[in-house]
Amino acid sequence: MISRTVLLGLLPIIAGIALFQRRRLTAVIGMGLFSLVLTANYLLHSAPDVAVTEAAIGAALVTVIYMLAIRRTGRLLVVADEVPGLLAFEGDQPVGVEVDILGGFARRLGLDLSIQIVPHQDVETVLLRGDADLGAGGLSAELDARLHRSRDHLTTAWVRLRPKGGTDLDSEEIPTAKRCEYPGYFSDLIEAVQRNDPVEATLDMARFLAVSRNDLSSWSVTRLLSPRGYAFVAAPRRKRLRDQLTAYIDELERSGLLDDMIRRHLA
Amino acid sequence: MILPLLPLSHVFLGLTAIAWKASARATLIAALIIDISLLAMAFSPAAHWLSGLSVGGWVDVIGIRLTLDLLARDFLLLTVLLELAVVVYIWRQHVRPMFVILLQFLVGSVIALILSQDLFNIYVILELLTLVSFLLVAYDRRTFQIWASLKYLILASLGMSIFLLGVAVVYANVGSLGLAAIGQTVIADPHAEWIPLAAALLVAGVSVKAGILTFSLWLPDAHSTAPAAISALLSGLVIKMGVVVLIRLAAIFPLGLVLQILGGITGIGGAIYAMSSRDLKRMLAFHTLSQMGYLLIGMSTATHNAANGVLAYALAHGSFKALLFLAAGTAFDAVGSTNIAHMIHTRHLIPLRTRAALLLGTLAIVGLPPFDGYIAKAPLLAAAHGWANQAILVLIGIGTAASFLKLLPLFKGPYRRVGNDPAWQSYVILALPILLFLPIERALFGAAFVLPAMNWVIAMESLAVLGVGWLVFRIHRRTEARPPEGLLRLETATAAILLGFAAVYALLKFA
Amino acid sequence: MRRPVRTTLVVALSLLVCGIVIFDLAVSEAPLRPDDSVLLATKTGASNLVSAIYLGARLYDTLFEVLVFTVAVIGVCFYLSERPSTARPSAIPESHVLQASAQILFPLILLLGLYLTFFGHLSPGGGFSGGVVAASGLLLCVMSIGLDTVYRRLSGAGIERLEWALPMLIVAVCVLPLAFGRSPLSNLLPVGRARQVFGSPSILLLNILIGLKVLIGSWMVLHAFIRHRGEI
Amino acid sequence: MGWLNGTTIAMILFAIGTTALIVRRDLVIKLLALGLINSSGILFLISIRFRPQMVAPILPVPAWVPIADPLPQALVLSAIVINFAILALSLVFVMLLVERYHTTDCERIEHAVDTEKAAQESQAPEGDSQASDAERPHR
Repeated sequence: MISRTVLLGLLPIIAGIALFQRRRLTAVIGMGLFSLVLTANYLLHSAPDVAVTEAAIGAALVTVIYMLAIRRTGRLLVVADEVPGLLAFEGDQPVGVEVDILGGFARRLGLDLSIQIVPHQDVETVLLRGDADLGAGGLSAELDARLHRSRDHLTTAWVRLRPKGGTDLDSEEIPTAKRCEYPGYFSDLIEAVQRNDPVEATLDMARFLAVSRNDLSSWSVTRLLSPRGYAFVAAPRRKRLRDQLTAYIDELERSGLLDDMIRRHLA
Repeated sequence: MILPLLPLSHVFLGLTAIAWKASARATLIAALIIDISLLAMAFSPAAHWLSGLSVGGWVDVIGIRLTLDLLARDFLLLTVLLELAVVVYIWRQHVRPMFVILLQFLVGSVIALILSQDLFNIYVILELLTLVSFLLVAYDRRTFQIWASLKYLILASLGMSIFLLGVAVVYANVGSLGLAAIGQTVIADPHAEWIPLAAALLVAGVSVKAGILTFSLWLPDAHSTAPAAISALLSGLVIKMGVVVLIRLAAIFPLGLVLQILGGITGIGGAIYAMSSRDLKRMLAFHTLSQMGYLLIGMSTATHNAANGVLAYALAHGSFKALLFLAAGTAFDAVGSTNIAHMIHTRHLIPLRTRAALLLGTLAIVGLPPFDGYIAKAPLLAAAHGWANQAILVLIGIGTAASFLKLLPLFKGPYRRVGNDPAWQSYVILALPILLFLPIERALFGAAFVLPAMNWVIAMESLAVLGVGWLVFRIHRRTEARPPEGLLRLETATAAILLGFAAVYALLKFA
Repeated sequence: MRRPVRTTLVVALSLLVCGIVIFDLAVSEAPLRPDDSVLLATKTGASNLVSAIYLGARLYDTLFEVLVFTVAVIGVCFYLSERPSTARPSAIPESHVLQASAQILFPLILLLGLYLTFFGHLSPGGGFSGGVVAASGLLLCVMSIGLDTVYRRLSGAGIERLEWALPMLIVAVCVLPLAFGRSPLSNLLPVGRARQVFGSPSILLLNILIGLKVLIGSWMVLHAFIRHRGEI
Repeated sequence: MGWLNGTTIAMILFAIGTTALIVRRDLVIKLLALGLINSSGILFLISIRFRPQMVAPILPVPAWVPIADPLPQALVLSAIVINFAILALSLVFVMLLVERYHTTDCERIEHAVDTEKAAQESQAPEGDSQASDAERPHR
């Protein structure tokens, strides 16, 4: 009687804990454990046939299938827009300084690196929604206070690109630019410049270098003051991740690997 | 005695086809032969010989009982009709054998369900039906099909576990799962404490499968994204299986008020969504919901004629909805879209027979007098008592007319012969019941049943509804108001099922 | 709607549904009918009453359940087969401890599966659990000697055809009594002495067929999942 | 502790399952929750007419000892297998979705499906290309 009560009471506890786990693998294992306890309950309810079937199917087969289907390792989900040199896709492979840093960092944590391309303007929103762990792709401005900014890995400056003949801004207004600004994906901007569409944009150095491979004679180019550093940004409540990343970048710098990476991709 | 053979023959055929990799056409021919002999058996004068003790002659309390009653015959007719039409429709297409095999399983489980008189047997067959239609919806493997299909499976499975809870409550109080035994227990003590809970669980569970708002919010996505032949089967046949179970439950439990309210919500809600949808297949899917309203209102009226009217309308709806879906599929092949505006723009590219089929289906569904939509609706209108029922029926009619009037420009000229219409024979098969519904009904339900359709008051009422529908259509065309699509999301749909259960329970317990 | 509000509402709704059932649940105190069960036991010859119902009085249900399982296997194979698989040399990472223990456990588990299948009508168990247990034995085998070796021995059109032919055979066994003038889905073979392995031959036959079918079916499902491992 | 019986626990499990099914956004966890809901139905069916002194329905049982009702137990065997079938198939479909969208987050998938559908409706229907915007953001 007492054992039956205890085993019954255990069920909701295990199920509640298992289903509200952050990691899927833990949840699957928790539900496997739940199935085992359920089997014991069936035995105590004088239903040995059901117990045998539940043990074979619910506890063994189902758990095995889940374990086979889901990825063993977790994922480090990074959102970024493409920045040639820092983080860009060549075919299917991401390459760049930030990719190297993040790849090594993910390997250290034992995670798979998964990069998702979103427009630069949306990185902040995606992170605040909690849909990704890290933001990258030439982030140099101050972002929302709830996000955690890692240390810089490279210094940069901002460049303002305007079609010639437009209204000129006062130089006083220039430092108010808070971040890179351009419409949509960076690849769209490149296409627009190639088509000679009159677009306005505020760009960081890496993006500007990529854009300047095209003919910029019909644009006026202004270099903004206040050099900044490129950094990564961690989602709210991922402060520890940020600290680990900062420590990792420190380490790279000390060992000279960071300089190697920069030379390899940006020389 | 040999009743279990009816579903098992289809199942056996499906298994044979997969084991020996039979070609699709050979399987289809064998299926048709089986169907014809099934029909002959079911409608032969010796049919009473078929029903008997429970399957296998086991103890009655534990065993499973099957019967071939009027309801089963009616739906058997619908099943064979739709299978025939779909087989003809896909005959010229290149279909993989897997499609045909799943089709056999689908038909087999449908036949098993309409014969079944046992609650748990119904549960198992409904699950089989869910799984098979789940696989069929995503047959083309487009991602939105896969997502619609997965949503369907999750919601249907939640519904079925609610149904299972209901089965448990019934069994704990009756000690048997046979519908007859349950009915006797309920009649012996109609105010027993367990009845509201059991009825609410069973009704909520099966409503998820039956296309009833707010339980079946998966339906528009699944039915509008599936391939045309599958949509026709799902909307014409599979959704009716939930209705079959509801009819059987309504014969046991006092569900009048619940069915009336659910019918009102389903019919009017479906019509409102249909009015503002711009895609033909999506509109048809929403109309599957709105037409369920007719069936529910009919079920809530506990008269003999209303009960027959429900069966007749299910048959009629199956035929014209399948016709519309099949024609929409051909039209999609011709113009590459089912967006209504686009279809109207490129109407000269749609084959003539397909346009004729769309026209016939439209006329039938809006309830124009000589067609089967009207003939089947008439007994329901005549039997509906109380202003509420009448009002709901009229409102559904207006909504249906208002949304289908959008299609009218599709039937204007030019009439040129374009391309060939590969599947026109299937239209003929489905057009037969639409045009010849009166004799079919007379043969099935007797002469008294067709009288309301001859009544000129009811005919005038239907025409008036059409007229009002036209007005509503003109007014609605100018507004841009659209009902929220967010309701159809997975989370909302899940919550709606739970909320619906609580509401049904409250109605049964306190009203 | 904001997230906390939504979560609270959902919890309240779930609790409402749960509360309705808990507080309105009425169960009649009428006694069960054990006579029926005992009668059933003599009619089928199975002393495990659950088996007697599962493969006797409600064989019709079980038939559809076998079909559900078959449809699941069809679906898994159909939807996973036409996709490129994650080609990995060895499907499951093996450690030596695991390998050694798998070799010892494999025959034991297979034996357990056989026992469950063959004594399903006398003691807890039956074809379904027996088949699944044997399939998990095969999984252990995969861990110890690798997928490719097992797959080479257990693949080919023959196995697959057997998977589809077995439910046909089960349906046929159920319908066969018709040939002897009895109603379908009744006992095919005469009942023997109680509490003997061959005391209820029809149930034993069905258990063996179902066990074999489920073994092959689960193996096909497992194999499909092993090949497409770790994709979520 | 009379209230702590199988049916109560089963319904609590049901509530936990539905909560997780709605609140959690990960599809795999949704499927686990669905499995929990189905299991709760099974536990409910097993325990609804169970009394503590009952023994397993395997003969021989002395005449004076009450037997646990074998019928629900037989029914439940079917239900367990059905749950397995549902799980295996839905997991396959989740795999297909993940292959396409590289996420198991339900809201993101719904969003991607919606945009894909909208793109399909707006694009000129002649080109029946399956490539769409949804492919792009994920690598």
